[in-house]
Amino acid sequence: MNGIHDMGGLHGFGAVEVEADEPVFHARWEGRVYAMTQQLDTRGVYSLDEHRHEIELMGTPSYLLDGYYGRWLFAMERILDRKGILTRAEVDLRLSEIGADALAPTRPDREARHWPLAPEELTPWGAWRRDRDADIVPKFAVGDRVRVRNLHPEGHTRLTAYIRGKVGTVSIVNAQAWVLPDTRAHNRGENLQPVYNVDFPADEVWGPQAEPNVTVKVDLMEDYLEREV
Amino acid sequence: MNGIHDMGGLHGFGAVEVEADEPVFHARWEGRVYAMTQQLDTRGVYSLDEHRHEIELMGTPSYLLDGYYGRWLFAMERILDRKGILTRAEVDLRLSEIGADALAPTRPDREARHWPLAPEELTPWGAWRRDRDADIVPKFAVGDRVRVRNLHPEGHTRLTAYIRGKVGTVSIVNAQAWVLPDTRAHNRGENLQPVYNVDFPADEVWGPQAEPNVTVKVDLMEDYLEREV
Amino acid sequence: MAHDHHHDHHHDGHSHGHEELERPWQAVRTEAVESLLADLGIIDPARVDEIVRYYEEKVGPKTGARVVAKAWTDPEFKARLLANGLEACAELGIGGPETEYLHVVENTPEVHNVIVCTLCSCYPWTVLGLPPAWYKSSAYRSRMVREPRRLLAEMGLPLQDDVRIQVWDSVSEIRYLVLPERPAGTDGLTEEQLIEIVSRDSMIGVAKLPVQDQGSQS
Amino acid sequence: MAHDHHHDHHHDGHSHGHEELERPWQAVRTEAVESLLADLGIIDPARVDEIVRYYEEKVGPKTGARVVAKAWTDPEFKARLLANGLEACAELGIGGPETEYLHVVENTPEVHNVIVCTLCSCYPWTVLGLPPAWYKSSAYRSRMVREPRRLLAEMGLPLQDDVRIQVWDSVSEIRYLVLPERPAGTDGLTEEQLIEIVSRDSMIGVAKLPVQDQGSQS
Repeated sequence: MNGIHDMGGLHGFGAVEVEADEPVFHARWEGRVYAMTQQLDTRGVYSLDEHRHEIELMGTPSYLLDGYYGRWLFAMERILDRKGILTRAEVDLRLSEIGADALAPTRPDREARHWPLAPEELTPWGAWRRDRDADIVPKFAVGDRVRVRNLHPEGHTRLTAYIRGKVGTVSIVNAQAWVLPDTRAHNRGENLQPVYNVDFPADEVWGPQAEPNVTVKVDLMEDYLEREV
Repeated sequence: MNGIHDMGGLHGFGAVEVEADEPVFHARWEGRVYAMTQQLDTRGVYSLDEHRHEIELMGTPSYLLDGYYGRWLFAMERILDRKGILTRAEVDLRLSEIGADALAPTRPDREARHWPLAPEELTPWGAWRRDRDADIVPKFAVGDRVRVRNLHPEGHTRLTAYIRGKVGTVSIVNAQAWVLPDTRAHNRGENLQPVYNVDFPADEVWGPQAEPNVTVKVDLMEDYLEREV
Repeated sequence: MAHDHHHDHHHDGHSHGHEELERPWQAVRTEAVESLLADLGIIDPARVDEIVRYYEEKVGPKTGARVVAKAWTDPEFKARLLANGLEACAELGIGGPETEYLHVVENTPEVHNVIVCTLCSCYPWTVLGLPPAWYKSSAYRSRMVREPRRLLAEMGLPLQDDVRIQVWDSVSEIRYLVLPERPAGTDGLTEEQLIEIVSRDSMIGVAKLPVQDQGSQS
Repeated sequence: MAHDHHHDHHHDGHSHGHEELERPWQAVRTEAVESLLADLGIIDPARVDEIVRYYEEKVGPKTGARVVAKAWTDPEFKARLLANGLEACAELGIGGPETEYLHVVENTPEVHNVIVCTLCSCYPWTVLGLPPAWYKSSAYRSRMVREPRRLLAEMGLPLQDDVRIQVWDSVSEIRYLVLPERPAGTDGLTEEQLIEIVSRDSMIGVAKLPVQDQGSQS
């Protein structure tokens, strides 16, 4: 989907502010959200594509204001709710009980939910299927000229907007079995395929405002590319 | 500049909500902001290009949350401050006095500001210089194939991102003297030139996700276009 | 986000420093700016009142409806209108020296026109008044150029695929007015009666005019 | 913006319904979710503690520095590293079955590499730990692909125009690590000493390593 998460090339965000002696997590909740996500992933509850797409569905102001781990929290809550594992109503009730400093918060009913997941519902988090590498036959080779397809899917994609329609040269062929995020994010299959790193001269991408002697190198799924003749 | 104001083609904003029996202004302040802007315009304080560019400089969340006339208010305050007509400090002081329900707010010092403007500082609001129409010789004619230049200026432009690099056909030649917003917004001249309406087949713009039988017709300054051979 | 200089509430997402006031912060800031500009003689609040009243009471889609009804009933006027919207409107006393350049685009059974401005919310104020909130919404601005068929259907105007949709992204200072199709059942109506049936939305291009029941007129 | 379902504060810009609490709303929501998931046995809070501690204490740029120092001192390892980052790191006991595919890209006097992820904030956790806030910022993500020269200069790394800049937008699941140039004045350092001078920023590509004063070592 076209949205604020696809930031490459936007103006207006000012200087990059570097924090001295930055801690790994800036608040306790950040570490909790990170580690909870990792535990849920390990248990096969959702994949990184579902995680990322859910974040893309945040309202634009929230995306920009809630913080990096605030986005993760948003994704976690929404996915758990949608999958019937923990409902929004349960979270809201617990929140109000915390707010009221309740003595004994309401215990959630273990039976009233879709848990544990069935084996066929489990999804790995990552995107590399090593056991399927042998099936992969790349369409393109190093040095091939390719044009990025002009795709505007409503759903998830990793095809960044700023290079759509642009012509580049394949510089690396990653001939392993990589999951296509566009389909897995929506539970429509893994569509294993190579990933290419493609070189774009900066002026192909940014026109006359490009800086001199810059190459933008973008990793792209095979389905995002077509041969340039 | 590339930013959230350039919304054409973004996903994620949901349904268009239509309000029944909508008033012209939804609150008193909206009408005041609108009418004050018009008065300042009439007095030559700023042009529509300055107004629009100032709005583009808002932070993205504010742009989306402050409301249409909230954007106008932002632009008015910032431009008045930058031009030395009314400073931010003066507005903040008055705000605090309103907040404190002060009996007699501090009167601003009439001398301590850049007012009235000198004649050479006045700018018309609009973009059409009728008196210069005779100077205009269009480069392109109806039916000409043109490619939109791939420009990414840091400053103001009316060259929408979604048609950069795309090929279309000139459908209307507006051979009048139109101010180039890209330069006037930054007080770098009017650069009078024609405006063309250019037809883009939807699939040229949106690729395979385009709807059938749709033409996107965009008004473009001559400087935004080059002949497609 | 370096530029939200005058209200910090979005940075922390929580407060804007004026929560003790019941009015929206925009109202308070507007009062502060207007009162200062009035103190300085830069703004005349009485003139502000007049302008607000003018846009609330005097300008609106009725003006565009007069243009449309005239075009429906006077083929020569219609020809002049489609050739030069500004000059034709001037014949009806519409516009003035500051009026924007205007193209009138005609809907037919084969071609449907609809107006948007993706970059801000440009709109033909002179003939339609100030735009409705939905026209200025992020949803309308972002979607109309990408998926007009789907969006028009959502807004109550489904169109067959054989109807070509022309989306006018009016990002220059040229303005557009849609000349809607004259609906069936209006043959017996006078120009004055026709004015009453022309809706704002039909002149933006997000609606068609419904067939009229002439039973009571004939 | 139909999807800010769980906190309304951004819609009105003013309140989030929990202002009575001193903690950030994210902290309270996190507590609610964690406590519920723990009640249900879906999350183990003790394991959450462990993971947090692991990322706070055990993972970080020191791992990448080990890779870099080894590459500087062992040409054959360097060749293997540049050919297959993942396998070479495994020689040092870095990584595991879940480790992402890794390309190591070498900076030279002629070519400078820098890493970004415009779409989220992909980063080689295994060798660098979790990314700093600036790497995740809108400013870094939006600007590094469009104006790397200007941004690197702002961040303290001006580069001559004859140095080619390669910006790696790591939007797939392949990760990148920059192999910085070994600075002058380090000939006499041991591999262990070299590890100490390799900064995180040099392995992202937003810094070079400064010339070392070997006076005290020689």
